Amino acid sequence: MVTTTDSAGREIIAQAVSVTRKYPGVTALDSVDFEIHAGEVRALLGQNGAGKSTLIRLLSGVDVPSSGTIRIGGRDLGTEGVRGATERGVATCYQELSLVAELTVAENFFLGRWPKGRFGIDSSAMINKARQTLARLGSDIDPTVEAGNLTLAQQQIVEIARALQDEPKLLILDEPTSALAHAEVALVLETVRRVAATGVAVIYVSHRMDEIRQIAESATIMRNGRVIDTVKVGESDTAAIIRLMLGTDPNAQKVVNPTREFGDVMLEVKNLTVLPKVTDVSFAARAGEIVGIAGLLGSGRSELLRAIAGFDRLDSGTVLVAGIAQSHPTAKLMRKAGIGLTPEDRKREGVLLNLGIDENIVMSDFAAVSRGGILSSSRIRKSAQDLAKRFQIKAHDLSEPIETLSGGNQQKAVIARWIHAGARVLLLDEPTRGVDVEAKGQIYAIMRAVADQGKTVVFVSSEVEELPLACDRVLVLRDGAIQQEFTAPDINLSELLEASMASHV
Amino acid sequence: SSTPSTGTSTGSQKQIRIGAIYLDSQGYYGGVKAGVQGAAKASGMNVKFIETNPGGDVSKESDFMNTLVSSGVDAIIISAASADSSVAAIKQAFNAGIPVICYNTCVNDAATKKYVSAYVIGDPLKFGQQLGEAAVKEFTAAKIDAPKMGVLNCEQYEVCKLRFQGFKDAMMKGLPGTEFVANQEGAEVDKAVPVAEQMLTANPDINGLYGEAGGATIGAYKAVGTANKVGKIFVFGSDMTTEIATELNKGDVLKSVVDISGLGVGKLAWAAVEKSLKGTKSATVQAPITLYSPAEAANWLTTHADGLP
Amino acid sequence: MTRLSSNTTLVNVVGLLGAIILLYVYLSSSATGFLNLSNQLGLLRQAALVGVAATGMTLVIIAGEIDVSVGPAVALSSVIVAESVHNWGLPTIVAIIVTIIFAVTWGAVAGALRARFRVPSFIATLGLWSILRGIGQFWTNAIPVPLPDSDPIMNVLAGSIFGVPTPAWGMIIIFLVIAFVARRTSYGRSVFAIGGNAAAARLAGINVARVRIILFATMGLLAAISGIFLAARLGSGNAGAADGLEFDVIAAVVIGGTAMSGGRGSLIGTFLGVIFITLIGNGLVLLGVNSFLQNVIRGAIIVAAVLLNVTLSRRRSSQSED
Amino acid sequence: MTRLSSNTTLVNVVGLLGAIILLYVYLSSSATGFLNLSNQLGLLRQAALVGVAATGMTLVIIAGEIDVSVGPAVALSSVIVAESVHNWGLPTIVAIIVTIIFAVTWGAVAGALRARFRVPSFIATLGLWSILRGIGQFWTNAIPVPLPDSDPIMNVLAGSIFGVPTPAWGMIIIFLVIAFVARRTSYGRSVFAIGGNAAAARLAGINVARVRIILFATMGLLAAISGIFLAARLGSGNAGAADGLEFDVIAAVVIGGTAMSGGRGSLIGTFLGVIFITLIGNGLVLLGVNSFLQNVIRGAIIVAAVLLNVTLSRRRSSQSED
Ligand SMILES: Nc1ncnc2c1ncn2[C@@H]1O[C@H](COP(=O)(O)OP(=O)(O)OP(=O)(O)O)[C@@H](O)[C@H]1O
Ligand SMILES: Nc1ncnc2c1ncn2[C@@H]1O[C@H](COP(=O)(O)OP(=O)(O)OP(=O)(O)O)[C@@H](O)[C@H]1O
Ligand SMILES: [Mg+2]
Ligand SMILES: [Mg+2]
Repeated sequence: MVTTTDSAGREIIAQAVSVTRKYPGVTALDSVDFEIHAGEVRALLGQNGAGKSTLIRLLSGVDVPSSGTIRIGGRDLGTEGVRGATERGVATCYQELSLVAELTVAENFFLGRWPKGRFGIDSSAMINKARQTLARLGSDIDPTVEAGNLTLAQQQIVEIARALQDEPKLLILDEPTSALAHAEVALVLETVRRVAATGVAVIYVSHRMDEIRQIAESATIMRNGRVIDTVKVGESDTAAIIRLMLGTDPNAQKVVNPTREFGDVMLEVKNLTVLPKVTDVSFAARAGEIVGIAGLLGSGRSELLRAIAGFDRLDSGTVLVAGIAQSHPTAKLMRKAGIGLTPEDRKREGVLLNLGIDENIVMSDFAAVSRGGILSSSRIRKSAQDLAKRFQIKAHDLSEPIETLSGGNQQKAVIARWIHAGARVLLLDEPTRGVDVEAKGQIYAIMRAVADQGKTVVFVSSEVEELPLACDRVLVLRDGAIQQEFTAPDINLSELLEASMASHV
Repeated sequence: SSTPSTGTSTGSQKQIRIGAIYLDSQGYYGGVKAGVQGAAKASGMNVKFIETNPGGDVSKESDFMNTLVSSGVDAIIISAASADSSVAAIKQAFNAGIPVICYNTCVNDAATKKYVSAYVIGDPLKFGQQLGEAAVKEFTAAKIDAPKMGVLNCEQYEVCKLRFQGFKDAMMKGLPGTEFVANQEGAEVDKAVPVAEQMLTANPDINGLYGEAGGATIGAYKAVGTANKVGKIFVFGSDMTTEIATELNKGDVLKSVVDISGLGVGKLAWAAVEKSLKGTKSATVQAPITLYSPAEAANWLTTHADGLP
Repeated sequence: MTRLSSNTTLVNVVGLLGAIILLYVYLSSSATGFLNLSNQLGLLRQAALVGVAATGMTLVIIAGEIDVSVGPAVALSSVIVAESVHNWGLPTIVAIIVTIIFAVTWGAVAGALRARFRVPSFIATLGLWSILRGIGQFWTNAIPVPLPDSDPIMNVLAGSIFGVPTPAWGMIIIFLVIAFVARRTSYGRSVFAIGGNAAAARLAGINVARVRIILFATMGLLAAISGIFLAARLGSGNAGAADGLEFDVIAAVVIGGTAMSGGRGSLIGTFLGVIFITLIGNGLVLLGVNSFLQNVIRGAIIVAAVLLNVTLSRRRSSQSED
Repeated sequence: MTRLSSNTTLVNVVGLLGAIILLYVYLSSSATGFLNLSNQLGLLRQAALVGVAATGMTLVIIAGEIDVSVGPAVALSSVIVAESVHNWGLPTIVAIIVTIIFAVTWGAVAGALRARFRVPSFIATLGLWSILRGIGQFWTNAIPVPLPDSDPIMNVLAGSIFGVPTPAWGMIIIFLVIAFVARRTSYGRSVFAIGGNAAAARLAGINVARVRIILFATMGLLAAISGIFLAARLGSGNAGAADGLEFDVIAAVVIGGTAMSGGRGSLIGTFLGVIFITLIGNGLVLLGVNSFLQNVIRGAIIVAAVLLNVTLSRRRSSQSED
């Protein structure tokens, strides 16, 4: 007989029994045992590539184990797939956003199971139900607009609402907040709490410890495809959990050294406008300085960086690099002037998955690794190896495709690209998004090392708590302009948050 | 000073609209077009041509016919794409009271009698036959009584099948030992050249090549040159062009070419149009089929200096 | 519901309508015989050959796929129906069913190659293009296969109903059906979902492979219908017919505003696209434009129309680079 | 560096080599004259027409684009060079330069339509296909434009150098140059980068638009070269020549293992693909197979080859769904 309750008498909703999942070359899951009960909020923790998303894909029927069994509601899921899991009450928000941009919100709500009326799909029922469910989450998103016209945060909320609409027994959220700002995060957490209170089991994946402390009662920690331990969140301190995740001691994170000498002004932005989001931004950053930019999602930080790097057209304003003005910056001009931008969406805009790690690093300046217009293998190898060493990119062969690297190491390669190009100003847009604790620390260190060589770093992050760890100065972008400025060591989290949100509260 | 045409005053002539359907995009139809338009101009009438080229496709031909008929043209000249499948289209024009003049190709005999007011015929059977007879003569003179023949065909068009029929019949009659050892498609010259080369490779004992159309002819004599068999393999070709006439003039590979002058057919077609506008049917008009030997090539070149066949 | 990309579609529909009206104004004054009732009905008949296949092609392109085998598929269908009657002696109605079964089967095979074996649809249908044309020509020796003169069903298919050509009725009905399918059925919405984001569609439990197979099987069905109409009209099956039809069909769909990148498109746009290119073809002939020059103009018009579409719709959507 | 998807490429190259060897073994025993030196040289000459354009097409497809205008581009190039000599009386060398300038220009225009105005390359080149064919036919009235018999340059181009046909030399040199460009120049690597992820390539500072324009301009250049060789060989410029060449060129590239989805491919694969389909064509003719049946076989082979490629490369890479 299969057990369907735990010792406390709570029903077991979903179970993985010695499950292994092998992909060519990797064992993503290695005889994993896992179970979750009704009404429980379980955090799933682990470094990038630990196997969290893989476990989730198996539980939701997207993928099948190489060996072992998945039981949902006490029965083997077998090959019933997504539909089978859905029928038994599993609802999932995947790590990659899975809305169809060209369909309306309401249609996305009922993706694949549109309600039938007398004349085909019953659209008014669809729209009403979607509106109701969204309202329950306190959202007033219009169900008749195309999903592609929503902001990322709104899309995330639509996904969560969609998962909740048919009262699931198990709700799985894979990094639902990695793209969200604080106000929206609070909304999501509140929703999770409410849902759990009705007896729904929740699996919650996140790299943010503070969120986990707020909602999860227990946490399952994974490492290298294995379940290491399941602990009560209330009884374990963060350092202990991180130790379990890493398998080693976490190096204590140092707050920025306040007494620094900076060089000349390297980057100066004057009255920059990129309609509609950025209306009037001015600031200056010096050589050797790391300047953070805080702001809510949609406050226009990405637009600001893209405009400075010449990818978006300025509506007005000037950008000066090392004192030389560029009133009509183009990507080519700004690259020549020494500006490098790493985009926020690493997978879609950062890495070239079909090229080698070495080429991903040197592609920003092929001329530097050429002889007489012809690429030189030895120069490419040398440049790539130097940077890989400096940036601690873990790879045994740099000519392997970059898709073999973990997210954090991919991000390091993208940053290294601009060091290779000799950039004097690095604009880093969310370089730590979806990156594990260890890699985050390394990225801070890289930023510091780069700054110490006399370069300027502009660091955009939605995880406000990391700004004080890395920045000499933090600017707050709100309503299209810089509203406030904090200088290390007086960068205070709550003040930062307050400044970001002021007009919204 | 041509005779004034009937029913039109010299001052403001009524415009006559003629639909012209060319079978496909071969140069031959350029000759027909020049012939018919030249003759129309010479007649002094105010003629406007509405022309189309269905590329040998009966479905397009049917569409075009539909358009021509419903726009009420005064007459239609056509080289029909198919003996049977073009009947519906021609019948449609007939029913609308528009005279149809076939040239080059037409529909089957029964339908031609019923619906077509004139047929400028270049009988493909005879076309092939005359060349076949020339080939018999040539082989007999060379004392080859059982020649092995290769064919470069254009058999996606029905008319080419008939050309081959005529050629084959004449050869089998004159030299019953004749054997056709290879038959491959090569209507366009760029395809015909390599195909002919390969044919000679696969059948090194071939004595003669028959090109069913202009491109095929060029392919055949070029392949003989490449294979270094000049003087050993005879080529018999169809359709004169500047290139073919120049080659024929040399006389060592290309032995004879059969041709129906496009210009000539065009002139005859226009004559038939003029007649039909007056309401007379002219039934079949034989377009002269001309067989050219090397000796006559130079003359062709001078009379066709502009290259139009 | 589904005010699908309503702005772009509207701009496109209005633009095409405008262009069609301008063409009508221009052609009625300069092309003799253009406004004749018989020419107008003939226009509808011509539009049907392109239009029937264009309905299915719209869905195919919305799903992010392409089918370049339309022309040979129509030609071979006309051969099958004629052979069934002429050589196998089947009753017409059975011959029609046989033709449909064959065409749906090869369409489904192409779909399965795409869906199950991930052969890009361009390649799968390019192969089919060569195979189907070859089969038809080899089978018939490129000689038309005659249909009996007096077949009543074929006569209806070749003729008119209430004065409107039967193929035009066929086209209009198919447009209405496919437009309904596209907007109001799960299958239709799945096509949009797959074209917009196939991975998301799969995660939502949509059977992506099945939808793709049905898409191409439908193309087979529509080719069979067109082929049967064509055979009825010509009184024979022709292996060489409908040459280059795929060009016109794809052109009509993209002129109608369906995006080659998938996810966006409308049947009403395609309908106007079909009318537009049929008008252009008709007008060029009636104006007496040199037939070779017509190719030049048609090529230029399709590029210009798509250029306009892309530019207009870009202005309204976010500047997603690729 | 850049052992690009080395496993897949290797499997593909080995597989194609195996197939080519099998074809050689089979054809030498069953097709009379196959192994003749003259047939082997003829093979090379034929391969050149497909091969020259296939080099550029490989880069185009790696960049995630397509060019379907190859056939008409080659034909019009042959017309331009012949007209330049025959009607305008230009010296041969000038005629060649003029032809190249024209072809590069129309290629660059197609590229600009794609790069600057986001017209999908399939549509832009489909339009070009119709336009170029129409221009050639309109200009020449579809009548071949003869070249003078005794032109020394044309004779060299039509003949052989050291016993090997000149076009074959041309093809080999172009393959070496393009293979070098693809692997060892920043332009070549940019092509791979754009095909892999155009947005990322742009943000990494690659001038995506310029690369795309150059890609299509190169296709123009190669079409001009093929057209000039063709004119030399046929002794005339033919507006109707190279019909369906795009089919063979695309087939050779995808048989050679280049992915239609972009980002992956190799020139060595394409070279073997060109040899493979030339052998098939040659063998079918030598074996005396019915020419209509040849279409069927060629269509089936391209689908089968791509099916095999896709299946093999999928087994080795991660199961990325789309
Ligand atoms: N489809 C796949 N094909 C091949 N390898 C895969 C596939 N999916 C996951 N992997 C590999 O399996 C391992 C576990 O991946 P998984 O996505 O489960 O990690 P994760 O814990 O969710 O990481 P993250 O925090 O970055 O989301 C990784 O090494 C990953 O590269
Ligand atoms: N062209 C676009 N297409 C799709 N999404 C976009 C586009 N531009 C911006 N976004 C998304 O909209 C959200 C808000 O826009 P924006 O980038 O201006 O704000 P931000 O303050 O930089 O946000 P973030 O905190 O994500 O960096 C971002 O998460 C971004 O990913
Ligand atoms: Mg994950
Ligand atoms: Mg951003």
